[in-house]
Amino acid sequence: MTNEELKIFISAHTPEVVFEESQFLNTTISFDKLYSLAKHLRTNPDADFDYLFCLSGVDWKDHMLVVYHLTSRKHKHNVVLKAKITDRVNPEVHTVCDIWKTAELHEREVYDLFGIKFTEHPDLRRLFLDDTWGFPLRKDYKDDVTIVQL
Amino acid sequence: MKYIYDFSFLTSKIHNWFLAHCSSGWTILWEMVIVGLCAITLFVVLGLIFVYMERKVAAFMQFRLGPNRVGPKGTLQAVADTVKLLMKEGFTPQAADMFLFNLAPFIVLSVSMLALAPLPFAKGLQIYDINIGVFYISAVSSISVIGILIAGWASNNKYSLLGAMRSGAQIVSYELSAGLSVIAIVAFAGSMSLSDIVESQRTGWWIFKGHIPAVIAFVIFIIAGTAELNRAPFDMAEAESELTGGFHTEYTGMRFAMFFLAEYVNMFVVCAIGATLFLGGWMPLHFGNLSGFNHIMDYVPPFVWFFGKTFFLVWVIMWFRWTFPRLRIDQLLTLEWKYLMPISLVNMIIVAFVVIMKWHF
Amino acid sequence: MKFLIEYIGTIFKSLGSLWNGMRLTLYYFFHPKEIHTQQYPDNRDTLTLGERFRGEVVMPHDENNEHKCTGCTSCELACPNGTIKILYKNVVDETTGKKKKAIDEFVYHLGMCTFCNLCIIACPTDAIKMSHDFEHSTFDRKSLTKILNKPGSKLMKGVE
Amino acid sequence: MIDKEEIEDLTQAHEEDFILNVGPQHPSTHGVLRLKIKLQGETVTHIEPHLGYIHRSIEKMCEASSYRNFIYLTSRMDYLSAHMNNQACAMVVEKGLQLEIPKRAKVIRILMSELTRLASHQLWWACTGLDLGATTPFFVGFRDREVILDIFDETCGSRLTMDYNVPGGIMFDIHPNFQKNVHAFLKGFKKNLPEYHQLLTGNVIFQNRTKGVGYLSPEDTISFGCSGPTARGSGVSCDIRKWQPYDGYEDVQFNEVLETAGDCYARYLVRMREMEESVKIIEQLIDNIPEGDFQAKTKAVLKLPKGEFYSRVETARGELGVYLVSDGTSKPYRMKFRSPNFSNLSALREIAVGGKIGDLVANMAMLDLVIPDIDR
Repeated sequence: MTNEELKIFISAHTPEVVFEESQFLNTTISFDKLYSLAKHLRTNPDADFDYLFCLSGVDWKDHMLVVYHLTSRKHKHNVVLKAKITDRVNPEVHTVCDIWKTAELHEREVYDLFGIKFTEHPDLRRLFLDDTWGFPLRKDYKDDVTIVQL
Repeated sequence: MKYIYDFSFLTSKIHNWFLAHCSSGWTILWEMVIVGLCAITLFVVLGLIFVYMERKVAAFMQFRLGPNRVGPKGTLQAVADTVKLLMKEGFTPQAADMFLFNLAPFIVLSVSMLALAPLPFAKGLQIYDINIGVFYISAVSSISVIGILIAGWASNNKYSLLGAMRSGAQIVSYELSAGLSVIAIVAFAGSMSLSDIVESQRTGWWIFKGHIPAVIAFVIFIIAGTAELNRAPFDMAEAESELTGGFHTEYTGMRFAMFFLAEYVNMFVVCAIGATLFLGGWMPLHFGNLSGFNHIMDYVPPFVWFFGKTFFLVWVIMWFRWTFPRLRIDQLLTLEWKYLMPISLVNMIIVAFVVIMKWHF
Repeated sequence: MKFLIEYIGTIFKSLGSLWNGMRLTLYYFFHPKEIHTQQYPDNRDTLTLGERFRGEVVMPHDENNEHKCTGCTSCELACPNGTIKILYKNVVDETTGKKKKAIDEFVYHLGMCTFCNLCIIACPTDAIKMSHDFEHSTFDRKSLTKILNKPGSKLMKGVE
Repeated sequence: MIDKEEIEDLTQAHEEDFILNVGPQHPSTHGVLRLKIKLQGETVTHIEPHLGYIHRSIEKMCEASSYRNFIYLTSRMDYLSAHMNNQACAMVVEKGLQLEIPKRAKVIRILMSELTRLASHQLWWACTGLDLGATTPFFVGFRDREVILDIFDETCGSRLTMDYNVPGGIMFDIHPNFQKNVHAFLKGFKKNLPEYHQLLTGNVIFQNRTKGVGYLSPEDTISFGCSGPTARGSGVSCDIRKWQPYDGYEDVQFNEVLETAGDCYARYLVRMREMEESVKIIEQLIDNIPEGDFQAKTKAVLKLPKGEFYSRVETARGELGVYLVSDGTSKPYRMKFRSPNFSNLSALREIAVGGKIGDLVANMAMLDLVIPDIDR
């Protein structure tokens, strides 16, 4: 599918999305709608996004994003899903572990570095850092001991 | 000159000298002390030579030079390593079983020393000519597994335990085919005494005289011997890339050096037995009626023949080690129980048949 | 019977494959000329390094104890991990008599350097370059902080 | 430091459970990967990777350094594919600047990438031998790798972390001896490659250790996000050089190596044949390096427009993705490295549970994990 067709396809399932085209088709969506859309994109044979090649978090100070880069091996089209989370204190998004198995480690990494909780994740623990550490990739993270300002 | 070709002159001379100076009881005691000292010296010298040899052989097979800094051509490297190990702290882990942890290396070491007893090094040079020499050696060499099991268990380390258990399974299995292949030669020679077996090869070595069954027995003996030595490709007990160090993970300093030394002396013992049984021990290379050739061969002293053959087999085992990848534990046991064991059983029957029909030379 | 043939076939095939590998090690064992290792500390004199080899950052001085560093901090900005720090002093220009900024100390933290060559590229006057010295180990970490300009050195004439 | 869950985990463990810590210091984890494995005799029943022993937070460091500088931090991720890592970063900056790099730079980049791939695979082959208990392959592999490193040394100035890419091309032109040396290397390597097969591939012990071990189905491969030779061993086509050709790979003739068995031996064969393909690529290009500039003109201080950029390259271990979020300043707002080893590691549990300890080691060797790439 081309980007235009993808837009129609995604809007048909979840109308309240914001599209933006850069290198890929970016689809910003509220965090609570993400899981059903992801499932739809994976299971629908017309879309068939079977390969999650990147899962990252971005902190935009007023809101946080969890970015999913998806590609379909069969149809060779890409889409980027962005789950928008406005709650910085207790950010939550539903896990996509059961859709793409690779998400398990990637979500643990995002949890570790951003503190975004993935509900119903089978094994959500800190991956690199220990439990008392802050969330270093958040923009408001301060650490005077380890970070040396040059 | 005759001393080099027949050590019985020398030994009887010493014996008579002692008898002339003290009672027979003291004579035996003094002789035991001398023999013990000789054995320990041999032990240490062999250890040093083998360590140096292994490193050089490995280096040449891997287009390296090997040790070349300490002493001429690096010959003193092994000595330097020994001094280093002696100076190191002998560390015992807190959670280890102190007594057994310290005991294990001594068991392993003394067992490999015991196996030296019935080996005929040269004509008339044998510590104890026991009439069941072959049986004695296979009995004694299987005790070393107890030392390894104790070491693994007493270290209180999971890697050590795994290594020890692997070693147990491995040595118990491979004892069988090693024993069966030895029995083939015992059947040929009709004696269990090692000196008799050497004597029976005066006209030719068993590997030539015994047709194909002897060759098969030899190959099986070398494979099973390598496995009993816990050397690559059968180094399951150490398995550096799997179990870090296996049963000697926790050992340091001199106690580690004892395991190390025992491994090399065991290698010597196994290869010496192989040389004695299959390659004629100290017997020179003789071919049937070529009397001229045989006569030239007789000029080479027997102990040179013995050590030459042994070192050749040691080199072969080193060659294995530096070529092959390691087997997995279940494949190791498969190899024994599905291949070596049935083959050696069949081989033994063929040998018995050959012996009864007197087809061998 | 078929099983027996297969069984014996496997044995011979395996032995053949093992012999194949052993042949190679045997070949090298008897060809000790094909040594590929270098006898490192012994061959120090004959060691050849590529002309672009990145050993450490040095500042060449000429015979009048003059260097080319104007202290423009291009290298300091280019460095990814803050290896270079330039300290200034005020000097009086001999010809014009005006006060001028010049480098006091060119501090180089060798311990932090990743040898990425960015400072060398960034330098507009070619004042610094990479030397071929690669034996950096010392007993004291302090000696890894180096001051590259020699004491009493000056800016070379004609370099601005 | 033991975290809370771990204590709970251990207390919940049964009396007869045998829990073994493989790593962080272990000969076959190639660095500081720690695996907590549960054993039933020799059989592995559960694997849990514990990461973070070499976590340097390169992503955070990138946010503090300029667009020219951050490239060189990434050499330290997958240090065996240092050139490809740098290339991916340079590419993402070029994408942001909408900069077309000269043809010569592209060709040299490809040549260096393929040489890096060869060096990486040779080291992998060497270490595979070591992991499986054979020591001689280690030296055979390193013998040939040394020649490549000497070529890098001459042209780039360093051997492992070459730091040869800059946004807009490459740092300096190739050394005059480059082509001659590469030809000499190719000649020697083609002669030596049969030795690799002689020593390991055909060996019956090696085949027993790898054939049928660590099966990964194509569906799982995709779901676990595996890439590179790991995925291609399961018959999943995922070569970025073919899927999204970059830096002139579209003009090069080569085959994507695929094996369908999905076991360790298939992954081994993929890498062995990939070496041949790399040789083919180098042979095509080495005499046809176009003349011209090796670097496009760029400003002294780079500023990327606001937006998001993503570049993908095929490193020796799989797909490396660089996700850059720019807010219009001279520093990245957010960098994310989608490293191939991180995703490949997640498949380890799938393939190694149920095997022996020896299989675990073989599996790790065939996944070819580089730990700094996992931890970043």
